[in-house]
Amino acid sequence: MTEKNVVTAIRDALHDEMDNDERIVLLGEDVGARGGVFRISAGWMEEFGERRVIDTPLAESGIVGVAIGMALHGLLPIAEIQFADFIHPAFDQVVSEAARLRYRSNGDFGVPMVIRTPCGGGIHGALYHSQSIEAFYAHIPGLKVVMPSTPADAAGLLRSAIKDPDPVLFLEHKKTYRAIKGDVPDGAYLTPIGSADVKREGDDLTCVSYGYSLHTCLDAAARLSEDEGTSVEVVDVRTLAPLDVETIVASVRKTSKAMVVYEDNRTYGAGAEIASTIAEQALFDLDAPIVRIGGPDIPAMPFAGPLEHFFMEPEPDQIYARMRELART
Amino acid sequence: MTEKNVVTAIRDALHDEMDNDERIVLLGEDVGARGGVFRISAGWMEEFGERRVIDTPLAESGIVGVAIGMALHGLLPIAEIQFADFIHPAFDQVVSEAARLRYRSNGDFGVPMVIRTPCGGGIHGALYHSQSIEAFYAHIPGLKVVMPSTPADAAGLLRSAIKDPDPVLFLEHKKTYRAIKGDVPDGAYLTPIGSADVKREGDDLTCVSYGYSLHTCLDAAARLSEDEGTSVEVVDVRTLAPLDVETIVASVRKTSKAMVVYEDNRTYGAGAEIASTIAEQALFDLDAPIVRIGGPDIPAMPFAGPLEHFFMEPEPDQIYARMRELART
Amino acid sequence: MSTRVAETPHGALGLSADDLLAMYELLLTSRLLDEAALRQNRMGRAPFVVPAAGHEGCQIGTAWAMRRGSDIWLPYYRDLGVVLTAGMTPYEVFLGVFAKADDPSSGGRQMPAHWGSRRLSIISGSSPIATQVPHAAGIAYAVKYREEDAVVGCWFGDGATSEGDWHEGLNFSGIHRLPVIFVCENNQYAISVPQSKQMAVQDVASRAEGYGFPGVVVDGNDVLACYGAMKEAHERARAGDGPTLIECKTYRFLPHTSDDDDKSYRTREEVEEAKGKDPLVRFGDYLREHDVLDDAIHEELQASKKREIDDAIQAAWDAPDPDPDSALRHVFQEEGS
Amino acid sequence: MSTRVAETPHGALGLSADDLLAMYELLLTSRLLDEAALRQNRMGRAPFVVPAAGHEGCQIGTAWAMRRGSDIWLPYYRDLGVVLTAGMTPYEVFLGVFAKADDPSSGGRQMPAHWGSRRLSIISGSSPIATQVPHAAGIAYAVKYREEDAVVGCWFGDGATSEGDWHEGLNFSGIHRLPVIFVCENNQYAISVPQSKQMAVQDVASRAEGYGFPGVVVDGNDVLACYGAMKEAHERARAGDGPTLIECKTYRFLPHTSDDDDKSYRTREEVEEAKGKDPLVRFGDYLREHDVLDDAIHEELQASKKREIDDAIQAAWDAPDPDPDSALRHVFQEEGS
Ligand SMILES: Cc1ncc(C[n+]2csc(CCOP(=O)(O)OP(=O)(O)O)c2C)c(N)n1
Ligand SMILES: Cc1ncc(C[n+]2csc(CCOP(=O)(O)OP(=O)(O)O)c2C)c(N)n1
Ligand SMILES: [Mg+2]
Ligand SMILES: [Mg+2]
Repeated sequence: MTEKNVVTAIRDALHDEMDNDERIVLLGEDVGARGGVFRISAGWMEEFGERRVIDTPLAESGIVGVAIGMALHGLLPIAEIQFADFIHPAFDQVVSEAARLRYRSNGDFGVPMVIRTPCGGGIHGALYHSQSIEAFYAHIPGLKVVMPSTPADAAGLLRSAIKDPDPVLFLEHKKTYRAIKGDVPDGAYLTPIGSADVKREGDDLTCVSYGYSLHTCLDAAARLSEDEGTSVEVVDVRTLAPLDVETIVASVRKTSKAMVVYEDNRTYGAGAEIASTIAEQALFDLDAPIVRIGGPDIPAMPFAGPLEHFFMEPEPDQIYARMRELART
Repeated sequence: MTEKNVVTAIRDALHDEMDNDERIVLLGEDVGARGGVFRISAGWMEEFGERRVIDTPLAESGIVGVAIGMALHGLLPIAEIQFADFIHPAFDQVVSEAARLRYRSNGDFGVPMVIRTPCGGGIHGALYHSQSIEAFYAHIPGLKVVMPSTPADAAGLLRSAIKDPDPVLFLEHKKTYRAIKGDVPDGAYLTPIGSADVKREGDDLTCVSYGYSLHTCLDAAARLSEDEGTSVEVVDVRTLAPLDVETIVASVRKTSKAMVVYEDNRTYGAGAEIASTIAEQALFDLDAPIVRIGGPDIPAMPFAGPLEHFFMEPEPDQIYARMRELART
Repeated sequence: MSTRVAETPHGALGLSADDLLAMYELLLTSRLLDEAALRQNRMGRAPFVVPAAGHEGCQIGTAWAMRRGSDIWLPYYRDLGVVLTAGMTPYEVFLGVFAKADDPSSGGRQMPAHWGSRRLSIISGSSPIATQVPHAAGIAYAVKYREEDAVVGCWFGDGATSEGDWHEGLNFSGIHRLPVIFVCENNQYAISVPQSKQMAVQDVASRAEGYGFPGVVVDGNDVLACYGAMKEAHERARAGDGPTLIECKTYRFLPHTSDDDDKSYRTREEVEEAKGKDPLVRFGDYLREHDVLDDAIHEELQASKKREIDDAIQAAWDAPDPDPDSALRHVFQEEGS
Repeated sequence: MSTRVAETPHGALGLSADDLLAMYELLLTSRLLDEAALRQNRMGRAPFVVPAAGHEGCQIGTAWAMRRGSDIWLPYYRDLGVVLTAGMTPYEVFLGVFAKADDPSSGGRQMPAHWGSRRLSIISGSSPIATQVPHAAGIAYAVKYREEDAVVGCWFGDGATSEGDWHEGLNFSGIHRLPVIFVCENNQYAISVPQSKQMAVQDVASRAEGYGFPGVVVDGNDVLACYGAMKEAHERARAGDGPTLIECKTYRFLPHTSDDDDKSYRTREEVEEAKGKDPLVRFGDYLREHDVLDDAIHEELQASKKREIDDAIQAAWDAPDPDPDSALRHVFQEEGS
């Protein structure tokens, strides 16, 4: 066990994997000399050589498209998109190519690749360095979408993503990078893709979340149990696609109350799938309507402090408040 | 009143609008000499001139990006994407530009444009001429997403889309083009964006759908009332974004049973938002769990007849069967 | 002045009479397959076919310089001649036309002419235009990384050159001097859009300079010219000198696909004039001039090919359809595979 | 031989002494604003700033050929000098730096340096690189469609040229011979990625030929050369002769943004050498040679500009922040607006 923050956990896991497998190459904008804008690959161009740590031209569709080609010919590319907001030009390469190659070739051509990208807001990133993109990508059959919220999960899920025979979109919430610390087991353990995790046990209500919001929920849950002895179970989705329905539904069946919390724009966000799955499978177990909290339906987060704060928290301490309210109904 | 099929209704409305407003230009692949692959603009290059009916290079991001520029400088561009499956290269121009320009400029720059594109399957289009794309686009704040299912709605909504001061994605289900006929009022009437429509009144259960699926639902509802006197209310969503929550919830409150039907891949599809909205707002009105029917989570529709049919109808007459089942619970 | 036997054009390219015959056989097979597939479509047995007629010269001319086994092929949908040269059989082609379970490209999942074959190193292609261009660059990068003696061939039409992916793929290939050859089959139309509305230049090849590698223009109806250009590009690639962009001026004799009607955008005169330059006829004449072909050989070849194709059609037609719920398979790698 | 007074370089370009002084004032203002913004960042009053230092020569040199009022501007984030030339004031710039409600670009919604202004016909720009290139083409199409006497200026860095949108935008502009000028401020890096890893060519301008219009390379530190190239391109555009791609060789003196540290990817020697070619100094020297500037004028100008900037900072700092729930506004056009 070693205490690390999320970005260090990711860096260490990535470094070990590159050390152990010559087939792995890293490609993206500024991943070389600059070591990435978050310094994850600092020094690696010297360590692993320019052929394994590739500074690409400024062209996201090309980055993903080239990575697909590499994956088709024996390499294990890890494509870094500098900010999730800039993955959109590569949407076609992800939807039409990476996610469809195995299917369209009837199983003949697999694309073992990982796309890593920092997402999420609350770091003064404004409209184009704050976006949540999981809802777009979780809806693509053939693509796995992972979003860890703790250092241990980040390392374990990243290793699983690299070993996965199919394309995996690996989402890293920027605000967890340094803010979230935790014990990380030593050794090359794997955290399975497709399994949610109960981060806090409880009986009075189930709160389902992921990414940075999960920590806001955990914090609210802790305060609520101190303040009023309410016991909230907090489920970390961890993998958006494929979604671990069993774990989520089992928790709701136990607590009979559900809330779903996510940072992304509320409407048609990932929380809609989670909430409606609960409604379909656990309707008669519910003692109260499902509470769904998502971000306002405005284009990502404005830059000015007051505006950004409004996005993250339209009402003061809203998650705590809604949790408390739901527990009481 | 004139009876028309969907494609004719669209062509006539589009033609009249172009006739009445010099600012409207049509741009896309093969819209000129070829008149579009569905012949909607056949002869228009001669009629309106090459400057208004523009055959573009094969470049969707460019088509949308150029249209944005036109809209920023006094024109009303209607960009045609030949098939919805090919809009993905333009995803960034839609998400980051068309849908964000007004917001990011604090209201200074609006983008009045329409993107028309034929979507949906069941026409032997295989993996890349059959996709449903509404779930990706309905999740973009700043973009309106419309999907008519009848000739009258198609004409009325298209006119509203053209007059809308903001970008509108206008989705045309290919299978409705010729298969669906109906009376179309004469004159330049407008069908409001953002309002759903009860296409069939009923008391026993509410079936919410859109696009071609709506007709499968209407057909099933008709047979069910004949066979067993069950009265199903069928709501046509018509506009995915902004979603008309009032009409949908009101119907469910009345019937106490809800099913949501859509052709797109089920998981994280548009039906998830509709179902979870019902669960949040009408939970205690529900006598049965919400039934959600979507397409299988495979990359669009395979080409071979048996495979395509499996996608559209995994079980024989499944919508009728599930409707009947829900009515009986 | 030294006295040496005047070398023939094909001799100068290192092609033997047998090579020429084998190439001719491929052109003929492609043309006959094309006609047969269209007949199947007219008979209502094939909902969708993509004609290649007119492109055979540049397809087979360029493809002939590739090596089966070691090289990697990224054709586009019109490349019947390329995949035949790569080793696909008429039977396999018709398994695709009829969307049968054993279709090597996709098991009937994709439209016909969306080529793919693990066995032949033909990378599965999709409908979206130009997406294979960055793939070709990535594969070529992997070839170089693994120090393999392989060359990547990537074919596309003039329309593809307008896509951002085309630009990004060529640029990356130039930067890393990758062993890849880009072949543009310029038939002057993207469906109905004429070249003049696709680009403001005469030659797509003129763009290569901006990516730091050579661009070559060849007459797509001249099989040997296409082969020569590809051969040189292939040598450059193997020598580590990087990519080449080869533009073949060609023409599509038939509509874009069986769904298209080209009368609205091409005059019959234009089409007829192009047919007058038929690469199959021209190559046949060349072979006759050099006593490699005569009517007897041609007739026999044609007859045997027709038989082979008729048998292929029958066998493919009788082959099993995909099992409906196999539609759920291969979204992800399956356990134990 | 006719006897005529030798014409000065600026005279030959039709620039008067007053013009030169006005241009110099802009270069100086840009440089001083840059330094002031960076100080605000160091003081913790501005979370994010984008330096322009080093680019002033090509930004103001090219922008000076544009006409306020009639022409349309699509700058990118580094273009402080361009927007100053377009008419943005230091006060407006700092309203953006401090993300205030009255920031003309976005009301504090975007990061600083994401320029926009209806009043000045500066089209709102975003962070995603090169997306404005097709917009410029579309605006130019509308200009031509509406038969207006306007020219569209579109600025971007070397990094932008790798994006598909750049290719698609230039291609469309060439096909329709649109009144648009593309200016590449080639500072040889996309953040840390050197030109050699962005493209296999020396000159971005070499790509213009592939789009059917001229590409010009100029020394970005030579204000008059930049102006001259832009002036000619502007005349071509107005004459209906279509687009021009102008590549200005320049250099960024400071890190990419206040968040960047350039030591890992640029040697100090390289940076110092570039600073030795400072366009501001060079232009100042030129003015002195032609008796347009002397120390007295310079000192006075500098002093007054500093005062103006200090006042602007103070006023902008005191201006109101955006109202929190205004965050919900302008997603769509509002009723009655
Ligand atoms: C991204 C994308 N946009 C549009 C289409 C529709 N489409 C199919 S083929 C074609 C024209 C291609 O022309 P070209 O590249 O010249 O090849 P050719 O058919 O002439 O051989 C178009 C527009 C597509 N398949 N993919
Ligand atoms: C689509 C996209 N990808 C990545 C980024 C991150 N990014 C911001 S600026 C930049 C480099 C731009 O370099 P260049 O175009 O040369 O302009 P310069 O900063 O050198 O003036 C990058 C990669 C972005 N903003 N947009
Ligand atoms: Mg073509
Ligand atoms: Mg640069």
